[in-house]
Amino acid sequence: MTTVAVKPATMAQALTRALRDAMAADPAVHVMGEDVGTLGGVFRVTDGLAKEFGEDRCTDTPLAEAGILGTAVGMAMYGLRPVVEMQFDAFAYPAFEQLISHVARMRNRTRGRMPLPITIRVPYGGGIGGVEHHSDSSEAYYMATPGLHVVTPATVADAYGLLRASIASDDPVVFLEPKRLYWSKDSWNPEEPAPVEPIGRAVVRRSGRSATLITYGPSVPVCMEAAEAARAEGWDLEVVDLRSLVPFDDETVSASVRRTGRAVVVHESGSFGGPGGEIAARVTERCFHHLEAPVLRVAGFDVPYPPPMLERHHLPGVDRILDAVGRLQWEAES
Amino acid sequence: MTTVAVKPATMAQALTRALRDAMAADPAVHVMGEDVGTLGGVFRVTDGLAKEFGEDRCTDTPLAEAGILGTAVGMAMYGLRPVVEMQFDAFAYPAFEQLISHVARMRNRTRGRMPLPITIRVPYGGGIGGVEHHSDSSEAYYMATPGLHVVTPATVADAYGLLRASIASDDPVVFLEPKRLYWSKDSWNPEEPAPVEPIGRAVVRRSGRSATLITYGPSVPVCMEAAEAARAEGWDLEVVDLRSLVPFDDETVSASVRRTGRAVVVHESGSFGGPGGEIAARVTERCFHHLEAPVLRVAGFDVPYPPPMLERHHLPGVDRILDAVGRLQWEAES
Amino acid sequence: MTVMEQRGAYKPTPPPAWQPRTDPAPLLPDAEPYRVLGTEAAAKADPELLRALYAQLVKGRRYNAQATALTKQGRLAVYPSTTGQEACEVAAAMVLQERDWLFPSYRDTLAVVARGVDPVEALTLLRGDWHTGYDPHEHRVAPLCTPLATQLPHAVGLAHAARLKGDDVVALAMVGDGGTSEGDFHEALNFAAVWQAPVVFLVQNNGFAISVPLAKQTAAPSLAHKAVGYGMPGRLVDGNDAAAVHEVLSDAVRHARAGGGPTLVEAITYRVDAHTNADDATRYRGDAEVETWREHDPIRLLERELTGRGLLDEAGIEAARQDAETMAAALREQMNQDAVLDPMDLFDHVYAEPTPQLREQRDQLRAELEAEAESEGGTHR
Amino acid sequence: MTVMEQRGAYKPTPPPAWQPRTDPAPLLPDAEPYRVLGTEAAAKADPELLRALYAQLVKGRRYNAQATALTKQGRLAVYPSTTGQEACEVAAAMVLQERDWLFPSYRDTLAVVARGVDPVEALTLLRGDWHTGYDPHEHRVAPLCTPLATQLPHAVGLAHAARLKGDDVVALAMVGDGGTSEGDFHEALNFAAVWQAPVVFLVQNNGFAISVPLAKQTAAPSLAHKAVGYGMPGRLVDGNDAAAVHEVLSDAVRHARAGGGPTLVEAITYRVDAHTNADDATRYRGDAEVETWREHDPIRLLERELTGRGLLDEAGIEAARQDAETMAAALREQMNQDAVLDPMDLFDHVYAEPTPQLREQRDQLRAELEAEAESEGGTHR
Ligand SMILES: Cc1ncc(C[n+]2csc(CCOP(=O)(O)OP(=O)(O)O)c2C)c(N)n1
Ligand SMILES: Cc1ncc(C[n+]2csc(CCOP(=O)(O)OP(=O)(O)O)c2C)c(N)n1
Ligand SMILES: [Mg+2]
Ligand SMILES: [Mg+2]
Repeated sequence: MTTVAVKPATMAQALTRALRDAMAADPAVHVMGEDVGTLGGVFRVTDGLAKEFGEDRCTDTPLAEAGILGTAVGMAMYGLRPVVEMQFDAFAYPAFEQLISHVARMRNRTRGRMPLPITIRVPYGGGIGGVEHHSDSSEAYYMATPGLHVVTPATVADAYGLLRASIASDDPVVFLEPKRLYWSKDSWNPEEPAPVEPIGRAVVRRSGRSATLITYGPSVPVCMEAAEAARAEGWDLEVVDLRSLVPFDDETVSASVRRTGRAVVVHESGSFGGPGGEIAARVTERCFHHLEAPVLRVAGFDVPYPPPMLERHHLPGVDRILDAVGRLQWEAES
Repeated sequence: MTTVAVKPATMAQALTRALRDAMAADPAVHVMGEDVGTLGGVFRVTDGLAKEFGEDRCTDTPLAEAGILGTAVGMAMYGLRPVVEMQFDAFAYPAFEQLISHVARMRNRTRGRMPLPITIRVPYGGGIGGVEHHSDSSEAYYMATPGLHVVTPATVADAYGLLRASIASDDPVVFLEPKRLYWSKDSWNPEEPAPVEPIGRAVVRRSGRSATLITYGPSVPVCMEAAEAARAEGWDLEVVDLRSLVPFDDETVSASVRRTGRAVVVHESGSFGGPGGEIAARVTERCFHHLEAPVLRVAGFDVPYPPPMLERHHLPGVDRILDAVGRLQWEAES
Repeated sequence: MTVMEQRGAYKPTPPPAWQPRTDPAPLLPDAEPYRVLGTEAAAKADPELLRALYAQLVKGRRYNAQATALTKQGRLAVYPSTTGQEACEVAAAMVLQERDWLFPSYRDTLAVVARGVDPVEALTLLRGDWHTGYDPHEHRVAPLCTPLATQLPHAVGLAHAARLKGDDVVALAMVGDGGTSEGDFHEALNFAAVWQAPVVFLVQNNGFAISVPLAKQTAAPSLAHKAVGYGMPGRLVDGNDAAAVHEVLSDAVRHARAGGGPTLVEAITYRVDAHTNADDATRYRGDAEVETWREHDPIRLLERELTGRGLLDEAGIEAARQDAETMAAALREQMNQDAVLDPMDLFDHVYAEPTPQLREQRDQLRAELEAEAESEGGTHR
Repeated sequence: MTVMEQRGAYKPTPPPAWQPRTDPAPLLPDAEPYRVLGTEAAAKADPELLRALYAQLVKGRRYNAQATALTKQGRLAVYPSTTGQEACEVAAAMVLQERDWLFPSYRDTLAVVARGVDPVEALTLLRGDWHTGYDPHEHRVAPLCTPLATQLPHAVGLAHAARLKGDDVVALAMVGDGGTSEGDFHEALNFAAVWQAPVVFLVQNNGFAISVPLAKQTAAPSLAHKAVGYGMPGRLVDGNDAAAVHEVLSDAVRHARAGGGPTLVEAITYRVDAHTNADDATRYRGDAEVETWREHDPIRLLERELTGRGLLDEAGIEAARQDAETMAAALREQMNQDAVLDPMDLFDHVYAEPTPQLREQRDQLRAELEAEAESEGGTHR
């Protein structure tokens, strides 16, 4: 292995590298999905894998998502570690029955005798000008399904580390890849033994004392930007990147909110019945007497994801986050 | 029509009556699903409809839930009002793509030109000793899907009124029928012009001043019982039956909590990512300065629904509700 | 008599002396795809129909080229072209009566336009200003359907509903070779056959599902062979032979209209362009293969037939080209105008009446836009 | 050589000179269900096999009766009986090698028991103390599968994985006639054929899906005809003829093991009992139909053959009955013991490691149970 200089890599490249390293490390790892082989996936995340490991290890399947996940269940029953690609968020819906009724329940059903180490990669979220059904944020469905881990990276390094950890997990992981961060770059040395991030730990991306922004995936960079902008208003915002929605890192989140006394949950997914409700509720349960204001939510509207030309109105941006921070009852302070 | 005395009827009978009246009132209403015709449904809710209205109006379909809902979409496109039965909660999962990607979005997709007046009846919840996949509480999935109404009755009268309203709605309604209340009885005069309840209004089932229990469907009777039991502890509990999860009746719920200053959300569905998070979060957003304690949740555990012999440990019962009420920081009072 | 009675009362399960419920033989497709152009059957084809098909093919080809060009100019977000598949697109629209319904897949804007929908409205989804631009009821065209195969049960349900109402309506549903692998394909065909619904399923087997070739999609003798498993006839047709596609689809529509039930038609064709403008087809197929298919081009095949029989001359060809250019110029001009957007549309059509929650959100966005407009010194468009 | 290479390199889409990818003729099922008993083929059948089948059938029938009786005594929550279908249940288990896998539907506890799983463990789901009672790896039997047809893709994936690993393993998956309408049936068969996975699909066509008769489920000539649409052979067999079912399934297993790919077998049988003990079959079918099928009972058919050929006498019949009674008595006794329950099981197997959230919930329940036990003056079991 030759040493290369640390250079910027995209999140997509880090994901490819994670798949490649996982396949090299463990012959049980199999990649499967629509167009993942010859084409390398519509986002090129599986680029080169079929060539390097052969079509038996990186397989173009027929076009049927329930079939893909259902056969992956059988493969996992026989000891393989399938990594399944769903081409877009909304195209995972045909596989819901397999996901909810089997993937999430097989270990429990068999009292631990038949675990299913399946990783389900789902490119999710909007902001890429996709037409209908190409921009859904479907994490609420996965969060509400016991038996699944739900993981989503926001940085290039986490994309690598969390995907490795997900593939290594003996339980099924829904691995949500924020589409619009695929081409985001970061200085990251792909030749360094990259850390395999443990699943279930949130991270404080930016410390601050005024209020906590609780967020994940595609909204992390937006929150970082908002935190920068907030300085002009005199607010010093802390940004917590959840990284894993299930398990949920109550410890890190609660510690932050107890410190700041105020919190806003930020995500692209719709607000009603979305992840923010759960997060706000549990933060409030745990930090009630530390809260100066109710935990607020900045989220997508409760509408089907809009068409490309209108999506900017839907996505939670810096202004909306700052508006919410402004409503955190600062007068209570004085 | 002859006048009959008010006599006890079961919720199942009220539902049958609602279907029958709706079919008689509007030839566009069609009932379809597995075993709904000759057999009258596994819960006998469609009993007699095929005989009275013919198999074209109450149709035994092939065994395929996506096909049932998908063809219902086409029927609705042509002006019919399909009422679809999903045999059990977990057997609605194969129809999720049709539900999320089409049923919930067709009106919006066509800027109102192609509404889909489909009612999807889903027997849900546990407590009936059902084997795996027969006791799921899947309302979180439906709540997180903009474009759907989500309705669930808790009384015999509401079963009639809300089902009539759902069928009359020009929008798709997921109508969740609490399985274990099918055989619950109530004095109800099926010959009286029964009220068609508007969708979206919660109702205070019992007024009280100490704290509010916010609940719906199968947990309503449990909360009523808990409220009775609470009197012994000196608590005078208010019980709000939501009846409709979407739209959500913020007005009624917030007014109650502002009055009592304390609230517990009670449902069978799992806690994490379940309806309670949304409800607690929005109540807190609206009533923060009236709250003496964080809004607590009493819910099913975050596990796949247990087998019959263990379900009593899972279901939220009177004791757990009273425990939660006890944790509402009454010391703050003094 | 109800529809249910019409298709025969309930017969008990076959007793030990077993009988097939349907004779499979007539359901099986022929071994060779049906062809008209360049065969003896061509002599019987109506010259007017052939000329009309030709004009539509030429226009269709030009439409594909123009739409692809619009993606380069940023006027369309994306365009999945049907270059090479125009015979199927055009014939699918032409075989239907006004009262019939067309159920297109995401790729079939050309069929939608050929059915009479305004080309700009047909492209709304792909331009990105809204999901569906046209009123489905106006020309009886369902919205372009992005989730593959999910439109097939809709077509079955609509056709069934029409039949229940006593209306003489046929639905034609389009799907790709890849789409046949989805569970919805199976369930739709089964419901259609059990209900004897007046539907025609047109599978355009264009060789690929994005990068995945047919050989990885199915091991069936042909996709048309799937029909027998539902108890409906399967028909195999050369999808680049416009006259053949028109004839086979017309027969199937007539059969459905007469109460004969559904038909599955597989049209063998080829996607000459990449999957969409965003796709790089060289990653998964060679030029040689594409060239083979250019030889078998639908326009060329029909042109050869027409000129050979003296039904078309240079002037006719030129006239068709001119027509197509006029259409393209008009499309270009219309698409160069900015879409008219109303952000309030986000909230206004989710339900018949916005929920209280949506009203709050709408007010929030309106306030934001007003503030934005003010700070820009302008007014809210 | 990889499995992918084995099944032939990628061939470009059929060029204009079209060739069917597979010859459909050998895939089509015969017009009549295959029969052995009472035909000339019976003479070739191995007497030992016939006697073994007979013993199993008699035991199976008794098992069904016993399990149904246990529902009446409240010892089982529910039981879907396979009375009348024992030939299929028993043969499915008997044709497999130790290393093979069985994928049962929710109805197939008898096949699971015939494969060697402890009868009490096989009934755990239906007794209600847990979802699956046995270790699937011990006898290579997947959990009884409640959501219809969803087990079929599992079988395909497992068989494919075994093949990729170079293991000589076949999977046999069971499904009902109703289950064939589900999308998962379609997707599973298609994947199996494309991958040439060593799977055998056994459809028990028992005439009904709960109350829905086959005529409302499909319009196909037979369910076996569905095979051709996937490019796999379809076989039709008399499901009450144990020798025939055994032979057809054995052939299919051998074919799969030899690398020949999947087979779809339709066994025509009849559900003599109601759907489950909770069902009232008189609502949807008449006694006359049931009686017809009692004439064609699998035990009777085989008994007639064996006694006719002098392979079985009264003593043999009695011995088989005794064996069955012994099994039933043992089952009764075991099932009369209360299940051992541990409420902590609720939390311990959701994940390899319980999440912090689940640990909290487990502690809560433990505390509740301790409080309960204390107030009852007992201790927590
Ligand atoms: C349910 C679903 N899964 C995946 C996709 C992504 N996708 C869009 S087009 C396509 C290939 C479609 O192939 P085919 O059905 O042959 O139609 P063609 O593109 O050739 O017209 C895929 C996989 C989708 N739109 N819907
Ligand atoms: C996906 C799904 N939908 C519905 C059901 C409810 N259900 C249980 S058994 C049954 C009928 C099954 O019929 P068939 O496949 O013929 O099997 P059989 O009962 O005859 O063995 C139905 C509808 C289910 N278990 N799973
Ligand atoms: Mg294609
Ligand atoms: Mg059956």
